Amino acid sequence: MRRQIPLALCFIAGLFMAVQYFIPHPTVQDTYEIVLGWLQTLLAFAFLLGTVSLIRMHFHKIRNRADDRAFSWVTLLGLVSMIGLGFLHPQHQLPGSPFNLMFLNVQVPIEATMFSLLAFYIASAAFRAFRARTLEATLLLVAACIVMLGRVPIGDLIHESIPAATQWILNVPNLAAKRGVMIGVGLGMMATSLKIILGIERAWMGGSD
Amino acid sequence: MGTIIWTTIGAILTLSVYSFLYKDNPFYKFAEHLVVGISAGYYLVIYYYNFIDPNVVTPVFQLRLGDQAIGFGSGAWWLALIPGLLGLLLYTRFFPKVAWVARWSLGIYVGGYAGLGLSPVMQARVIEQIGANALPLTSVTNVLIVVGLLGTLAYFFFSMKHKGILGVFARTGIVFLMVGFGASFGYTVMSRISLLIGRVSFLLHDWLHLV
Amino acid sequence: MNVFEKMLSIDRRWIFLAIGIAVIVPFFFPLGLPVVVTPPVESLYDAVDEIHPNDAPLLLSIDYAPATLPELEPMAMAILRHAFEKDVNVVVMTLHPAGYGLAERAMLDAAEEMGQEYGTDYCFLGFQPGTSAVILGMGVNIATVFPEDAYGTPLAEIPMMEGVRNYDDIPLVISLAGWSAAEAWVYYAYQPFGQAVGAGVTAVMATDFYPYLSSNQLVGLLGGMRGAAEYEMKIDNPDKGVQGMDSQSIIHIMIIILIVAGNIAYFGARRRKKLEEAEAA
Amino acid sequence: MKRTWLTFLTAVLMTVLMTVAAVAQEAAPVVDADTPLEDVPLDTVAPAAPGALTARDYLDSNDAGDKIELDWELSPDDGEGSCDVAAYHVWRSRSASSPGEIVAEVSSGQTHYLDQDLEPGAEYFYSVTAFDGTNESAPVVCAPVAGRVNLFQWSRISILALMIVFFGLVLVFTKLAERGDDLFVRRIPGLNAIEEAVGRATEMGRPVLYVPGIGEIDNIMTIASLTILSHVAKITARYETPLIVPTARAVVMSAAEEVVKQAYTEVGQPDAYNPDNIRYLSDAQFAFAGAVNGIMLREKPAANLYMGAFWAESLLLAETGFEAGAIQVAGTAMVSQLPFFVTACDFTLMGEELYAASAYLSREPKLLGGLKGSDWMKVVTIALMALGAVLNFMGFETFVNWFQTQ
Repeated sequence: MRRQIPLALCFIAGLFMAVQYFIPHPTVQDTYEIVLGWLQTLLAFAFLLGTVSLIRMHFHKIRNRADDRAFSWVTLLGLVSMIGLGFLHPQHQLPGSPFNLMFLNVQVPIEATMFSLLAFYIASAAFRAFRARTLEATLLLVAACIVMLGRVPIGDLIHESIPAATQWILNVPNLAAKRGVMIGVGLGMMATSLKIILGIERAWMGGSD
Repeated sequence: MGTIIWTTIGAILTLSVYSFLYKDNPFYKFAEHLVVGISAGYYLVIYYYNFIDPNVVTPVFQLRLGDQAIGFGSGAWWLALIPGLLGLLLYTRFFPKVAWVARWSLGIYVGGYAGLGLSPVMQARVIEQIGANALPLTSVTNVLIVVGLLGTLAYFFFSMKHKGILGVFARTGIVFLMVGFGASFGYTVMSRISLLIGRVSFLLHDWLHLV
Repeated sequence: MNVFEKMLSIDRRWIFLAIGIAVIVPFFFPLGLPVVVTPPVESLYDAVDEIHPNDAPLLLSIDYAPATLPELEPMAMAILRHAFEKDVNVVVMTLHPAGYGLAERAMLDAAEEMGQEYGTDYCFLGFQPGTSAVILGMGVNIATVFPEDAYGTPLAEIPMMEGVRNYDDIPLVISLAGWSAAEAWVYYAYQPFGQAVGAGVTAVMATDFYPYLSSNQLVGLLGGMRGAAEYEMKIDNPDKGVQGMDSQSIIHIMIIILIVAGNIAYFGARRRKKLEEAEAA
Repeated sequence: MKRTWLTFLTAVLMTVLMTVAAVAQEAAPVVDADTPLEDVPLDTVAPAAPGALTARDYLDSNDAGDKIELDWELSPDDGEGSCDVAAYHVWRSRSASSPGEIVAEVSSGQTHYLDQDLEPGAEYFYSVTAFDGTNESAPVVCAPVAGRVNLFQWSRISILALMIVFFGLVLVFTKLAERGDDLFVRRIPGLNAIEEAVGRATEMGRPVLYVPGIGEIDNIMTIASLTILSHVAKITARYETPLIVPTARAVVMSAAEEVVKQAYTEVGQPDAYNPDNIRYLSDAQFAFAGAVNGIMLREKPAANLYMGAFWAESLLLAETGFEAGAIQVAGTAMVSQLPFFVTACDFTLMGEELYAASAYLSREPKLLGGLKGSDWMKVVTIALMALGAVLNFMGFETFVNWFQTQ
């Protein structure tokens, strides 16, 4: 019951989704669309599960009077206000609705700024980690420098062949390496998928009982 | 007026995140915790209206009330109960005694996506590559691409020790890999810096109107 | 501690500060680095330039979301300014739900700046969900997909839309997108209807779009902030794109200097250490 | 039969006439663009008929047998010659005796039409004519066709074929492994790095941080990561070092809980397991990254392991981790993030090494079979590429085209 049924369901679902790709028959394709809808709905339920975990965690912190419990309140208030605005305002997705304004002026700036922190981290990584210690490391940093120069106006100014060299690096060595990695990764993915469907790989089930 | 207030809120939050570059501080913690809450709420609403409502709630309730079906359309109303039921099973994990029931839904989910991925991966990552790499060795470029590809594949060959001819190829593969990584690094830098420029422009132009 | 070791142990916050300054300074003191205009940008510019003034409109689909705004908004502004300057009518729309406010903002800013009038010189159709269906539908009849503009006026009552029925009456479509929308325009407007399509995409995406250009499925292409900068140079109106190029150039050079400096410090310190060890021995 | 010949002869005659006319016009002085319309003589000559027409059942991914695909050759007057084709008319009929009705007008230069919403299994007769705006050419006809409901997507046969080969290899090696054959797999260098990192954290008395990426449980990298997590958890359980696992997906979190609890039990340290250390932080990418950065600076783990699917947050994590002084080992198959991990971390499992590591660590012979199968599939792939190159070079492009499927 505890292991056999989930493994059987996994096998059936996996087999059907793999095989439907080759069968254009309407019955199969219509079933496929229904099952795909189920999978997407499951994803949404799994997301709600995360929200429940989040609420539990912060309640826990507040109840245990953890040091930074004030920030747990911030999280919970943010969550509750977004849910409230989303469900109470019938046209929450329209521009200018409070839900949308919160999204655009609170969530978007914070996430975009966190994303842009990368520019700073790239610079510090360049200083401390790009060391020409070995031939491989030297190649990496030389290629990075050429491509960086070839993509901005100053590259044209330094030497006219830099943009061309950039294009060559992207189209020849970069292409060859990317394709090799892609084939390897693709095979690894397929082998793992097959093992999941056949019930050989069971990491997703967690424990053993 | 409303716009100014919203822009100022956005600007203060932007600066709070940047303050992390100096060191961890309450302003950053505030922004960090706020975005966790806000985004959880945002996605909850979006997921509900885009998946749960059209796939479960609407078909079940509307059809039972005798209205036109939406969502699955052709399916019977009880078909729409299945994803709802499977979804609810996931919540058994909060009750340790029956937590294992959640695996039923997980099995369908994991198995379904594993099966769904197989053929597209085979097509995009293997078959199309065969077509693209069946290159006659008639130009330096083609020779380099083929050598690079063979080298990279040799590097990812696990069944033999990297010695002899395989070792030579694997070494070549590493060379190509590193040049490729350098190139990705270089061109990703450009996009990331554009983002930073965008944020600075938001602060200086949209908020302070300095430039 | 010698100079190399000092360099190596530098607090990385100095580096952050330097990057911050390098981004901000060009906003106030532009360097005006020459931006060379490349053929894909040139041909998009020409395509817009050839549209007859006050006649069949340019359709500008502003399909970007906030995340890719810094790279793509300068393109929208440059194209709108170019069109308005030449008195070319413009129809603006969006295929991205989050693009509504962004598209409207770019359009209104440019129109105000160039003294254009809503309804006779430009109009805004707003957002419709269902990317491919929208594009295909517009090929048959725009008014069935967008019966009214974004503000509720029926299309028939908008003066500039008189005689504009479908792609036959639109000389050029330009899509600005950080996702697959630009490809969708190629697949669903160019291929079935032969509609001329141009695109503006992010720097990371641009490499994937070159094949469309060489097979003439796209009339022109703007890639990343650099593409926007080139277009701004063409219309002689350097703005955020060109400004961005200054910051972009400076930071790229700074990163390269950091790499070199890091290596000098590392090898210098290592050599010094070896020498000291040799002396001690 | 007679009619076809007649059409053909007319077509040839017309083509010759048109060519002569075209040449004559070319030689004549260029007509000014604003010549009045009245000067153009009324067009009474029909264009030449289009060339051979073929009609066949169309196979798409949801095939109800209601579509038929038509292809014809351009009329000699289309583009070349006198340019006298404005459009092609597609005619459809249920009987051979009448041409039926026009179902489509296809613009000149096109040679393809897809007829939809037909009755599956019914026979249809098609013909195509060239049309110059006033006159219709003689029709070109083809054999009757019927739409069929297909059971197999023939255009995807090459995918199926290679899949059978690959899965065959995987299963054969898995069987060999189960039978006890010793399958050699070289040691993956990154694995030592993981053990060293955990060892150092123990010496320093500080926790180990394990980030299983931000992929969902259906992401194959996440699955591989969970296997590696089980291995890491066993080491930390033995050393009694705290193990913090932040996750971005609730389902991954519950799987991680199970995996870690199980590992602690297997090593005989069930009491050392602390459920508070397996945490769900946020589904949003940068909110998650921000929160993990917070953990690194506030709880000061001495070893950071990043294994799984990562996007742009990779460098945010790795640089903050470096600043916090942790030893870092990463592993991902996300090609775009590898450069950042390679530069910022002490060791990186690249691409397929992530899957290989999980198979290697589990030490289960059954999982090694997949690795072996992948290796030999690489050899097959290379052989196919080489064969394709040779055949292409010799002019046989069918082989390579066979792989270009949709």
